[in-house]
Amino acid sequence: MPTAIESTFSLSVPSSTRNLALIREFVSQVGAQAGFDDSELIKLELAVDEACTNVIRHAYGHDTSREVSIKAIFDEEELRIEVVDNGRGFDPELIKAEHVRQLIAERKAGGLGMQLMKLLMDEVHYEISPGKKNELKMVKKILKRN
Amino acid sequence: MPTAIESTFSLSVPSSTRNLALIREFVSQVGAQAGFDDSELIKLELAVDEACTNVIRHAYGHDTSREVSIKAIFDEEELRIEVVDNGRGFDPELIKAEHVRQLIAERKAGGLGMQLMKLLMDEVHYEISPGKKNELKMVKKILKRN
Amino acid sequence: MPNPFAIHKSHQDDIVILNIEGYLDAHTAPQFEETIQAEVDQGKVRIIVDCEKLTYISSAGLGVFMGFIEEIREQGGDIKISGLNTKVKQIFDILHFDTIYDILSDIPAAIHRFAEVPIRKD
Amino acid sequence: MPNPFAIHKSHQDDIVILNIEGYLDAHTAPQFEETIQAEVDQGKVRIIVDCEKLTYISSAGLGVFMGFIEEIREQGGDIKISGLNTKVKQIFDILHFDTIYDILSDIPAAIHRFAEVPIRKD
Ligand SMILES: Nc1ncnc2c1ncn2[C@@H]1O[C@H](COP(=O)(O)OP(=O)(O)O)[C@@H](O)[C@H]1O
Ligand SMILES: Nc1ncnc2c1ncn2[C@@H]1O[C@H](COP(=O)(O)OP(=O)(O)O)[C@@H](O)[C@H]1O
Repeated sequence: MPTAIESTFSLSVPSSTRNLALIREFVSQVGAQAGFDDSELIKLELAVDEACTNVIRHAYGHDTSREVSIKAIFDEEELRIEVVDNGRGFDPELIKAEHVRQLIAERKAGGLGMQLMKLLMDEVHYEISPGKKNELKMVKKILKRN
Repeated sequence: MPTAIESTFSLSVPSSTRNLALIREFVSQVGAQAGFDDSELIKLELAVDEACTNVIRHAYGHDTSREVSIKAIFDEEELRIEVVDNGRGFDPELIKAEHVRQLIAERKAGGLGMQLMKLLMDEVHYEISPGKKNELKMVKKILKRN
Repeated sequence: MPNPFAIHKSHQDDIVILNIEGYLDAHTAPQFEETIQAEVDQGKVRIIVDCEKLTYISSAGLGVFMGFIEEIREQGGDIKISGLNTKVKQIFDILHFDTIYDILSDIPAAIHRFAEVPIRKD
Repeated sequence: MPNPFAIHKSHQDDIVILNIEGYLDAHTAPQFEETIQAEVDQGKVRIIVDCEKLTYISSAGLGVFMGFIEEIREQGGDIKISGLNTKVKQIFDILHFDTIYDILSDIPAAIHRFAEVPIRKD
């Protein structure tokens, strides 16, 4: 007997930054159905944008013939987002978060994506099998307002 | 040697009319990338909305545990849309288009969906295998402006 | 999510003006249908549907116009449609709704049409 | 598709004002980067980025602010940020950008800040 009804949404698009707007719209509409308010929705959009931007840039190196897939599943308690690629993979343990001030001193214009995901979501978890299936799972709890 | 590069997008959502807005946004953004202008985009949105509304209402009888899938593929010449369900199916040959005036006289508030799809798209084609896979393929040519 | 569809009601003498806003599809059409039903139930059958803020309509929305028009005209009323933007008007035009419904540029024109042609016969 | 991102440029004395509009993500950030680069190349290093019409920013957009700030400050200039709406300001706040950049409510306040604090040191 299922106790919670899950709603599942999925989107696949060519690996190009021009599709980030569609990805954010997808996340925003699913997030709104899940019960998040406007200020939470922009955070969800941002976390998923960062995840997909990394796939487009790093996993696939801007090869637009590849595909980015996003799955979003929610029930009453939480929204889970899964971003899947079959690109080159990496070891997330090796990426150390540097403070913005330090990045600026090193004249870096990047290095915030994974930090943001962790700040914005309640759980962020990678499962990497380079060239096969690299999966990023993120969870955001739905806070009941009453 | 491929002569034309295809871009493929797919979206799956629970079978509920509340997801029609997301479906239209998906079609609109893909259609814009394919090169359609605003007045063509609303027609594309409408054709796909009608197709998905029929799946939600007729194929699945508003059972929101089912899934509606839309695939959109474009190259330089055309945009193809495929709407897939595994619901009860029907024989599209048996559906005869009635004029709005006649529908009104019969006090019907429906019967325009399939007519609209045919008016809005260049090709509309059903492949029905009830309970297994019912597929609606629609094509819209991309007119070159120069 | 901002409310995707809203209806604002006002009056001009015995004419009911319904300003509809947002999109009218299979999800939002039932709300529109209930609103018109409530008016008809009260015998209010002179109705202007102002679509200035309507961004989209599908056959489910058009169906609401179709389902009531015979009954309303039999009762001596009519539905006049006003304010359609170019994009949405295209959809009405594809199905030749203008041969069945009075479609006017704005609310004053629709009120004026009610004075001239209380019930469209065709 | 309406242009998702646009930049309008104006001047106030030796200050360049860039009004950015739409969303600033990995797709549109390169356009913003080129615009700032062009100003810096001409020695214009007193820059206000007005974000009143900015609807969204990701780390790719924030990166443009980060990549130029050291060089601009070394040359005696600064980037002041104005007009952030509440939603977008949240994103700057999460990363504590306000500890590094002067963030003002509107363009006049940003101009005023340039007079008071030509270069923010922290
Ligand atoms: N999906 C991915 N595939 C491969 N490498 C990745 C992926 N995501 C992140 N990385 C690696 O982790 C680094 C840090 O990522 P991030 O914190 O998002 O900052 P940025 O993308 O700006 O460098 C990237 O530079 C890249 O080397
Ligand atoms: N995907 C579908 N699955 C099952 N039956 C369908 C499907 N699409 C259309 N039909 C049948 O065709 C009829 C006509 O559809 P349509 O022209 O869209 O008008 P309406 O949906 O308003 O009845 C429907 O009433 C239904 O019986």
